[in-house]
Amino acid sequence: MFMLEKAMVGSRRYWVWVCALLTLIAVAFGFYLHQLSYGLGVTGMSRDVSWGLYIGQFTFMVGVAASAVMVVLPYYLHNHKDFARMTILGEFLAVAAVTMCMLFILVDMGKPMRVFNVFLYPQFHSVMFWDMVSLSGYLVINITITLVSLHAEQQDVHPPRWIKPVILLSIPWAISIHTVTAFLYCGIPGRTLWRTAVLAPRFLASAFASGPALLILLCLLVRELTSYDVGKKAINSLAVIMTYAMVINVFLLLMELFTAFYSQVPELTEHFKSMYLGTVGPNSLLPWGQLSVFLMIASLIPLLVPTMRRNETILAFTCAMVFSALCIDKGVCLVVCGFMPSPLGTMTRYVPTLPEMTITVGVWAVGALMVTVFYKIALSVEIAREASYVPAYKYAAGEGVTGLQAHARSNQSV
Amino acid sequence: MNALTSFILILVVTGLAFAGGEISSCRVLLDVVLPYAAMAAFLVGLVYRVLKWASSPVPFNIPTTCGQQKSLSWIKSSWIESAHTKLGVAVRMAIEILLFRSLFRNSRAQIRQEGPRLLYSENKWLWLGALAFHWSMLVIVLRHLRFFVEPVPRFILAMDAVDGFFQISAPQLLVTDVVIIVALLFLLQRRLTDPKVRYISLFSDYLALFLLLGIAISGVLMRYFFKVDLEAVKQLAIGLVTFSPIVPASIGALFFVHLTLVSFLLAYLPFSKLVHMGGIFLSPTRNLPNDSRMVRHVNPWNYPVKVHTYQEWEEEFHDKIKAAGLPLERE
Amino acid sequence: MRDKVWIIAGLLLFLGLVTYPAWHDLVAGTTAKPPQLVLPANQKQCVAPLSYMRTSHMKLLLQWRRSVVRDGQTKYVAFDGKVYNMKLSGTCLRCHSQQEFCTRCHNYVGVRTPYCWNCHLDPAQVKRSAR
Amino acid sequence: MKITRKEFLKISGACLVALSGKEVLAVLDNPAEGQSSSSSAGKARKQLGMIVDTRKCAKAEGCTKCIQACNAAHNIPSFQDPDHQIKWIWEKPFDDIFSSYETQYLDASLKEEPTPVLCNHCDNPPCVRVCPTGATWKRPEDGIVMMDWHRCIGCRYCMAACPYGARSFNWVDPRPHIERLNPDFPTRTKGVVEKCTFCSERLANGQLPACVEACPEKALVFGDVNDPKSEVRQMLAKSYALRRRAELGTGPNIYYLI
Repeated sequence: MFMLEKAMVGSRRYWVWVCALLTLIAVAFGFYLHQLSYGLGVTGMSRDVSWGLYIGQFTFMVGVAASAVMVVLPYYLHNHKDFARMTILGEFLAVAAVTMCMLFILVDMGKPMRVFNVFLYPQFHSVMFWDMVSLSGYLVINITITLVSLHAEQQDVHPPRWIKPVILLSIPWAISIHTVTAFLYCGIPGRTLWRTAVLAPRFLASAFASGPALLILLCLLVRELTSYDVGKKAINSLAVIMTYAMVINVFLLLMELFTAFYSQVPELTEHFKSMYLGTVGPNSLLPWGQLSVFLMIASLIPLLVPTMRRNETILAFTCAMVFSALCIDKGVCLVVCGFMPSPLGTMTRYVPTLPEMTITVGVWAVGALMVTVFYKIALSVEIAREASYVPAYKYAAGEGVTGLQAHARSNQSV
Repeated sequence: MNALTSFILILVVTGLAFAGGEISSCRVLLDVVLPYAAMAAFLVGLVYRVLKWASSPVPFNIPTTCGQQKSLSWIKSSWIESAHTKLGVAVRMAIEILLFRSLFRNSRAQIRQEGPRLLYSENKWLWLGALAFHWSMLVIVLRHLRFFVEPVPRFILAMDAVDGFFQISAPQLLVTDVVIIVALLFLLQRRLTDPKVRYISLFSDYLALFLLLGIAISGVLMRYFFKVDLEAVKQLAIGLVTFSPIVPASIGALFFVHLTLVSFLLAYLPFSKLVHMGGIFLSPTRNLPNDSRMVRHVNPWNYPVKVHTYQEWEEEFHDKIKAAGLPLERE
Repeated sequence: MRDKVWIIAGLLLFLGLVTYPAWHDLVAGTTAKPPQLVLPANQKQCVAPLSYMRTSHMKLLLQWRRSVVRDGQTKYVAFDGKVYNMKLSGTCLRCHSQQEFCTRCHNYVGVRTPYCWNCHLDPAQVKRSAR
Repeated sequence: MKITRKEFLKISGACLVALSGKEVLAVLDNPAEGQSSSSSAGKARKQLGMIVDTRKCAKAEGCTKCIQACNAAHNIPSFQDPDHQIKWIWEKPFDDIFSSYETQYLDASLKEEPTPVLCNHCDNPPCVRVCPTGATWKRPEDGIVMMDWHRCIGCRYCMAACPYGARSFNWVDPRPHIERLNPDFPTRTKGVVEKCTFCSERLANGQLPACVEACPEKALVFGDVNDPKSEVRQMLAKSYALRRRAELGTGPNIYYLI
């Protein structure tokens, strides 16, 4: 069922990478044990800024997870064949991203040993409860889809019929996870930065930009490292999707800024002032807020000029810009600056500490390891399958390779 | 049918233990005689089995190989999967015993209607279930040391802290308790629902599963629901291991069920398939190095063969060969 | 018999591990005597019968916790009709010493000290440390 | 008319969905009520509240007796690091807590006047709405917003949701930072959120909250705001009172007389 053995063979490069990730994870786990014994006081969070990097990164990763829908939907609903070779990569990315989300929540909890209380004493009026439900549901759905379709592909049979409705279900479900995550914030009365109806749309728009950006980067990397190519057309289509999403995201941000600054209601403006202008209070995150806005605007140029977007080198840089802009914006600033100023008007400094950052990197390393292992398995299957379709005349000429050899070869190269 | 009879057998044993616990004259039997007898059967039986295996001759070098054998220097051999050194064998055994390497390789054949085609696919569920069960079992057995040893060793408490990480109810829920029951139920349903596995399942296969399930369930019930007096349990346990047994006044009926089933398991183990616990170490297919190209493996019951080697032959006819002008290996 | 040394050594190791409790208790001189718990001097009867408290005190504590914290009930009518305040520190620890009673027995049977004591205080200990 | 089994199942399923939808809506409308279905009395039931008479409070300059009494009663640790501080009742400049009511011409001494703040025990508390485990809930019998430190998972969603900053989180183990331990009240453990509970433990014994009892100026008045005959209601009927951020619809129950 899991085809784990395919992840157990690989080149030296593969193992060096895996061991490096495992080392990172081990170091981060050490810091986590420290956090567990000492308390969340090891982080830079405080009474006033009670959510920080962990919850920010959680929010951002929910977006990355939800963005799988941007390849699944065109492929399954509109029969967009270009995405045929990319869909499985997108789905696996979603599985890794959701796992990271759950880990970020877990490391942020003051009492992780009571995590099951959420299900033992379910509170249906709490958005957090529904967020847990939708995230775990999304995880189960995506694991099922990826395993079943990969299994069918490996055996060269049609996937079972029941998987189709599950795939269709995954589309609204993906939207729901990020909507519910936005509801976590926008349903809170006292935090004006978050209490806006466009938060969920903005979350989705930024998700559909950042997720595809990461997926494009991964596809380019996969092509560099292996013989698997998702195809230029797929990358171009995805880049177009990313462009639309990014434009909408910037548009929605401008809507927020207009509403705040034209109405000049202090409650609305002060968060933005502290985030982007620095005219309200000393904000340690000011340069980061400015950087993310700069990257967002700057990335629009290569995105909107088709010739630049089609150039893969420029596209790779653009994707990196989009991804990091949104990772800073959603993954740090939007969450942390919601607490600045606090309801009592205090500006509390927030600077993530070394343990906090190491644990965050550790969760990222878990995600990277999952992506590595998943892609290894998926690509081993895909490459072996493709290699086994060698035209008969090539067999005769001895040029072809059997599936088994191709498999072995692909294991070497992946 | 096999499943049903073995289930009934376990039920009968459970019922007897339950009833016996109620009768005070039976308590000595259940608390003292039975555990001693079972332990004796376990130890003697296991030693007997191992010595019997050990004294069986191994006529052939028959390791299972799952990788490239060591041959020419420029062919990369896999030193664990097809171990040719003692170290390789040790590592291979360790992976087999700790991680169930051969079950990891488990596959499933099925006929798909399209075609129809015969398909082989890997199937890790059995591996996962077995791993979950055995590791939980190990942790649970070690955990029971807290009843037999005073003062309780540190590592037991540390293990307990990890196992009971989640703060659910009191006493805190232990993850292994859940895992072992889920794993056993999975292993049982596999035998019952897969027609192929069901066909080859014997009375003893079900008996082992029901026995282990009975032990696990009675233990879980005692820990979380029908409490027993732990102090009395510990007194009984220490009394047993220090050979000064005492019969506590009352512990709770469920305890007798648990103890009787455990005694049953101990006594039954050396004479059942469960003895693979010792057998795994003595399987020639696992513990022999794949070195047939380097070392001569002699069948122990071969009669002594008089060997006349080439060197001896050359020495014998040295002069004649030289005289005939033929080349010699040794001048 | 091939590998005689290994097999015998393995067997002895196994036997040693299985009989470890016996060796340990022999060396440590352990007997089946339970720990001497310090019983309250001023009280004869606990809030529930002894046999119930021995096996199920955790159930009672959970029930008390629920009543006091969730339902706002603070009085407990015991089996003998006496009324108690449902308080861990104020009622239980008035008679029992946490160290000499709770912890000692928990240590004996190897049951981890529950997280009650992360928050709830033993008045006797507080008094001692204040001095 | 004949109903097939399928149709029957459909209809009954739809009814079930509709019913549960109604339930959900009811819960969304007022989570505090949805949680404790036993209390259906609604507005008429008891709601404890407090009046802070800032004029009386201002008389005793530099007085922090209410805070000290609370801290001593509830084992509140004192941290040097303001980031880790635990506060149940504390002081803030008047200007900070009523910024939207101030006129800029108010005398600076009045603007800076330290004013006690604490949990508002809202009618419609956002912290209760967001809590995923029910570790904080609104007590139906007296309207106190309670905390169950045994159930809190430390997600700190309530801290984000509270518009009054009334909630504190135990970033580290508080016990070493408590000056004098009070064995009658539990300390908290690291990783849980805490806040004022209107001294529910004292109310159970028929006592007033510690802060109210400790105030030398009798500036804090405690009582049932749903009872027209209560002292608090008598006072509120006579003078103009402010509530913190009442525009958010939380229904705070701490009233400030100015």
